[in-house]
Amino acid sequence: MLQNAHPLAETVARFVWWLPTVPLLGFLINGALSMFAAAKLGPADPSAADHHGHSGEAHDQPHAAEHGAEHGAADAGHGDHGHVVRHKYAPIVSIVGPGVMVLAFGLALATFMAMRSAESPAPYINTLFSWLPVGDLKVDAALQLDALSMVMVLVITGIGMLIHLFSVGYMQDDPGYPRYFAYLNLFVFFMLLLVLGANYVVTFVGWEGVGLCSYLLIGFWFSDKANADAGKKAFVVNRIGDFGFMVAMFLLFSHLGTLDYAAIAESADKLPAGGIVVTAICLFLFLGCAGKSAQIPLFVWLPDAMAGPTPVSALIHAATMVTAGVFLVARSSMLFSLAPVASLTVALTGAVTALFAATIGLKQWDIKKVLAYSTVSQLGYMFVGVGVGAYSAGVFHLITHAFFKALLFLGSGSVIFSMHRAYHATHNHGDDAQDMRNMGGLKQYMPITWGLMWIATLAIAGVPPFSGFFSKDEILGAAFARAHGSTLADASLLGIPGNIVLYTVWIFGLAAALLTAIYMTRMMLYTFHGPNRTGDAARPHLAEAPWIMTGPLLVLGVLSLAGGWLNLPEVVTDLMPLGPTAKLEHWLEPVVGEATKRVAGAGTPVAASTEELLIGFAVAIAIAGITIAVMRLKPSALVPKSAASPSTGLQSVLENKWYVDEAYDAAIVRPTYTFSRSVLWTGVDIGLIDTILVNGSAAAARFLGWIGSQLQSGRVGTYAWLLVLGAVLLLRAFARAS
Amino acid sequence: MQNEFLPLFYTFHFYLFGLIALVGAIVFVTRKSPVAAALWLVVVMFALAALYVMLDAQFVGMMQILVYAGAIMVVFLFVVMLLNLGHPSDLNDMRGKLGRLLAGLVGLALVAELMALTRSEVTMKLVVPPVENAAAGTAGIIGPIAGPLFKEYLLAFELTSVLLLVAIIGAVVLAKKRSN
Amino acid sequence: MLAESLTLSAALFTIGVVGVLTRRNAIIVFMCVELMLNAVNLSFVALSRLYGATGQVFVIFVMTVAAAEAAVGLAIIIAIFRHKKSVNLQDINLLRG
Amino acid sequence: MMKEMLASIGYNYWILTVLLALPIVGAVALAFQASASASQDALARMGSARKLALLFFAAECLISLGLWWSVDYGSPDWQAAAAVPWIPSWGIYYRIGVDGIAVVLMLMTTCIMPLTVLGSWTSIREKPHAFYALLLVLTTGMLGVFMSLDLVLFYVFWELMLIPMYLIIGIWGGQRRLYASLKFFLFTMLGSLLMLVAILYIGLKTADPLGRPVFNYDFILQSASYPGSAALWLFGAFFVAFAVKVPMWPFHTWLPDAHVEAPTAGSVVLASVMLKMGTFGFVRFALPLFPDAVANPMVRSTVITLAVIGIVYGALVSMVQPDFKKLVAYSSVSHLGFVMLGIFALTTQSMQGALLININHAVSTGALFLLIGMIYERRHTRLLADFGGIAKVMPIFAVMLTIVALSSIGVPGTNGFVGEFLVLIGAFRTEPIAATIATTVVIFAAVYLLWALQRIIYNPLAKPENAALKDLNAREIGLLLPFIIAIFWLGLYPAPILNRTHSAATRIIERVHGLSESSSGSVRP
Repeated sequence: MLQNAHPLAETVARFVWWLPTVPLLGFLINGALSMFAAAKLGPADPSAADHHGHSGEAHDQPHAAEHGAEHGAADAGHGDHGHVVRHKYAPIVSIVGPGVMVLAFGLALATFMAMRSAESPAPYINTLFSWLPVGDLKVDAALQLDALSMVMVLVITGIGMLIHLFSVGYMQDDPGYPRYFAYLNLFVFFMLLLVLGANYVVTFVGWEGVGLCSYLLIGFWFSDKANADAGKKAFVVNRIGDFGFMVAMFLLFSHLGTLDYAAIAESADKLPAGGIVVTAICLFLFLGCAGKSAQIPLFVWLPDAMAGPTPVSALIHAATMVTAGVFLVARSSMLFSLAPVASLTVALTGAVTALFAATIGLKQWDIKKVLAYSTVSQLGYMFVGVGVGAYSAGVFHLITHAFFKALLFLGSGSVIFSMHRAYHATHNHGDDAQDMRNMGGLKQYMPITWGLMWIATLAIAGVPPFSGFFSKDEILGAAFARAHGSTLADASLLGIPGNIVLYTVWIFGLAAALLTAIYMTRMMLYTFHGPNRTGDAARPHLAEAPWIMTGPLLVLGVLSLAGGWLNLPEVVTDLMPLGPTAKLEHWLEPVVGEATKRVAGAGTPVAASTEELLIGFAVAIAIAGITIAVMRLKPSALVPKSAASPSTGLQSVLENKWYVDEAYDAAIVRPTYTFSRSVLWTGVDIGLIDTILVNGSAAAARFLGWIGSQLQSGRVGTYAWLLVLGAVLLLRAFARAS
Repeated sequence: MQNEFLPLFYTFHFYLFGLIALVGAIVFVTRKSPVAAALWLVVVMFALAALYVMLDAQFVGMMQILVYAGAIMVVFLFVVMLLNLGHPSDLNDMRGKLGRLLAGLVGLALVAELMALTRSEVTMKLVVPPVENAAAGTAGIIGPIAGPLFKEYLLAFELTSVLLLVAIIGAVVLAKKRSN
Repeated sequence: MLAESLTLSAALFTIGVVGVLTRRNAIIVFMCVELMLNAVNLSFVALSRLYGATGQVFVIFVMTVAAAEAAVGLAIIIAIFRHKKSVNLQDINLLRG
Repeated sequence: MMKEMLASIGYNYWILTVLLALPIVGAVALAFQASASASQDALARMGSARKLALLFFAAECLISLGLWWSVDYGSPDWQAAAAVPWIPSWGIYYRIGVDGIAVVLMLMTTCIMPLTVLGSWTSIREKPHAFYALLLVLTTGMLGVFMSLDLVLFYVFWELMLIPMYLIIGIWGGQRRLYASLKFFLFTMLGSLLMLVAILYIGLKTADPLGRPVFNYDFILQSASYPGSAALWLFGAFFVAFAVKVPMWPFHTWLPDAHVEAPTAGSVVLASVMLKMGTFGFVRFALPLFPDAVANPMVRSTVITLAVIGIVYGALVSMVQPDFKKLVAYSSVSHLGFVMLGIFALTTQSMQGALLININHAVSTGALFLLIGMIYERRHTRLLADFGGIAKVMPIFAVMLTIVALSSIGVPGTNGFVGEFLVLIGAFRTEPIAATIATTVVIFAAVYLLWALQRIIYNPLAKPENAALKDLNAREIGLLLPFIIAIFWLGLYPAPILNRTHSAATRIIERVHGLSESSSGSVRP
């Protein structure tokens, strides 16, 4: 009904369901190729193999597989020098894998054009079929195309396409090549489903699906227990979040009777603003977001997730999946804007996470770990944005972050690729290709990567005119503005007035910005500047990665540089006419505009002069951070990892990530296992139920039987006595009765 | 029954045979030797047979002498002789004092209860009007027994024959010497 | 004479019972059982004066059973004696399995 | 169209009886074949027995498929019904009929049985004829339970199902098979004897005008009334019988033992079908017969508490199991807890979800047991610690295991999700706290299954015994494919099943609400 009347119904947008379907087809093709390559069917009678010994073939296969997989673990720095054999289906996969992404991106662009010309604020809903029709619960398999999902689709397909292309080079020698692309395509499918879902349930399908793909890709080189552990950890921690998501859905359904975004947007007002129900819904939703987007207390999985291939870290654990939480808050802005307490929680959690992760980032040696903590920190910024009700600012940072963090990750991937190749060529298996202490001075060997990564670093540090400056500044500005006057400032979180909370958030944000500038500069200095520490033998083998990898880097470099153009603030456009003001904010207006207004309330906007002051302050902090790092850190004083002495004091606390993993393990994981094993299993199940109740009743029956059997002495005399006694008693009873 | 002396005569003999039976029984239980016990039991049987006759059950009385005294008890004696159970060790088969005391108590309890029951109201209630014995004269002594035996209880009667057959075979099989 | 007969019957029965309980010689115990059967027979006969001849029919059945029982029982005693060289009940506990 | 075609051959008139009779015929045929082939060697006997068994199971499956179309699911009357006097003086009839719930469960049964034969294709070498004959008899028992409309007939089928399973575990089982089979038998017997007493009480209480007892389900539904607390006691008797079978905590300890010792086919049937008898019993008998007892807040909160304990408890204990089969067995306790929660939450969503979980659990757990059987045949161990890294040597197995495990975890897109989601979203309306606690299991389920998955197919391929393992063969892949298809079909498009069970499920809820409102009126819709 709605979809017929919608102006988009006649355009290319009606093929929106092809968007996720195309990557799904890619997954099916690549998955099938992977299976075909692996298929070596077993004997008709499996147990017969035991009796006939091992055939020669049976020996061959695992050997080859083992060799191949170990080679695949090269990324983790444990490369084996063997003959590089490309997968036999690699050419087809190289076409199919990135090809579907190109198609999807093209379709996304076309849809975007159609949407721009249609200029309809109402979301376009494309219902495919009725999925769960039960009583008054109607869940359709439906896709929703609106401003927010369109932006996300463009980011996912665009960045996804670049990363797929990069992967062609990065993963070229991996024996699991088709499997890799199958997983990657599947991830894109689920991610598109997540952002396109027209109700919470379809979003949840994508939500869990991306978690699944993340699990599979983190554990891609599963032969290493650490990788498999990391994958499992990611999935389980995400599931804790999913618990929150599910409970939020149950609450929504039992109070509003629907799970469709459109219907909820209409009826959300029925829930009393600031009431316990809507607050509970939002807090539970945020638990889900915290899991997916690695916020305190559920951030622990993301650093471990770096065990996956580096392009995966770029796509899933930096650019797209981890930002799903931010997307979900923005998507649920109609609810969050009604729950100031929940919004304050979101903002505060984001700010604390941003600062906390930044401190850890200061002392990491693994280049990917630095970036991982930087991602956690930046996600914190985004949550500050959506938490203070500046939804478009949060999404804006999401986009720019996708640009520069993807660039950073792919750049680091390039570096690792080069490092690994150098070690591989020199038969060096001991040194870690990801440790910055083994790098240094790479500028002269990989100038393009060096330049592009500096762009990204300046962007993330918030130096104008790079993209990160605009988005980060907008978030901090919004936090400051909300503290001055909004529904949030009027509310209170655990007895603390909202405006104090918001000022705290703003200060934390600034502090985190300083730390960000420091640790990113540190990373750049240690990696690219100073003397080279790779080793004399390996040094001549260091070189720039092939063009299939550098090409996507260039594109991302341009985006990181110019991404700010998407949403120029008024203060800037006043100074110089770079382009239209607040494009993204206007674009997202139909989705989050109302909620933003509701949060901002009647608060007075911050004066332009104050705003200029704030911007100046932020820029000063970024520059100060970079300066501090350049002044204090001496790359020339570093020694290679193998020669480094263990760190002490606060430094070791930071290096060990504040011992959060260990604390969780001791406080939650191990007690749960111990409780399950000793109390529930051996205590209740085996002890109480089986031994006492089940076997106990059997023993009681046996005991009664034993008593009975003792009467059967076999002595006729005893029987006679008993018989007579019985007769006497019977007669007695009879006589008494008569 | 018309003769007025008869009741006295009858009563005297009834008590006499009753006394014989009672004394015979007590002596029987207290004998150590199985042979003596068996012979005293025969005395009891005979006394009972006399009582049966006096209770108008002449046929049963005859059967008592023929079957019990004549057949069963002879078999007992025969077995006692066959097994040659005359050893002094076998003779002392009484239980200990405690056993005897308890047995006596149980016996007293039993007899008391039986007496109580014979005089209780239940037995009185059980009394149904006596069937007229008019036919007794014409049917003779055997007739009243043979009638029910071959009419109502024919099946049971036939079954006793099977029982006896089984008993014969059983006795033969059990008493047969194993060849091994 | 009914009351006297029943009393005698009860007395004889009890004597039989006491015999069974106090003696250990299997044959004497057996004979005590016969005495108990006779006591019951006496009740039957005495009561048949009241209720008709059916009681006597039962006496005949009892006698038949007693005869059968004596035959089988004595055969068993012979078999046991062959095996154990004793008819003392204390020595006989084959039933115990 | 299909419906008219089936009607033209009078399908509904004969189908149920034929479904009951065909397996018995098959069992007899196997017995004849066994005596005819006594002189052959073991391999030939195995070959002939499994082929004949498969033939009968396939035929059973094929003819049962018509029920999918032939039955009028919206109708409040029993479909394909029949009634023939059996012991008329006792009011006992051969009275059968189905509704949407029964049809779906019956189709599930008939479709899984041929697959269990394929699953034990090479593993049953001893007395193959007896094994397959018992499976066939078991099928009759199970189908009979689903279609009985006479309480005594129901009881007969209920017990008929017990004996073959006892023998299957006791003869073809593992090391401690005697302990396990006896435990299984005694647990089940304990409950069903109580149920028999209750059935007799009901039958005698509901006498017809001639004073004869009545065991007719419909008649009892309409006219039975129980004095005082009798309904509670009767419900209690039925409850124990069904709760043992489900199994609900704390009646569950027979299940891990039975599963661990049973042969693969036994485990599959046990998990996939027999556990559903308990939940089906609740839906068909315990709820409609004693709505007052069910609506009693005390009773309901007790049952729901037990269900939630079972859900969490099963998941937690699963986490620490060293044996894969035991792990799956405890996860069954958890899954079936969801079914109980769904049934007793008494909302349309939760009830429908519970019925869906019945099927999902059959698919996922059945497939898991088959997969365990496949590696057990190769390695003769089920201890997780004995495996590791076999994704390298058995990639297809790894893919299958991953898909099935994900479905058991309840990842959206697979069947596991839809059932759990419906149960929880429905239960949340009436029992928010219980539903929230139950939701935590999404975390534990991921922990125990992923950890098991990791220890089997991931991690280094460290053990030399594992390096020589061969991947699945064509039969095994073919056997698993239907499960994989079902996993995605049910996960993505469960509407056909939901539509078929909808009217029956609604009727039960309405009955409980309708009858209870007159007495208590406290239950929210």
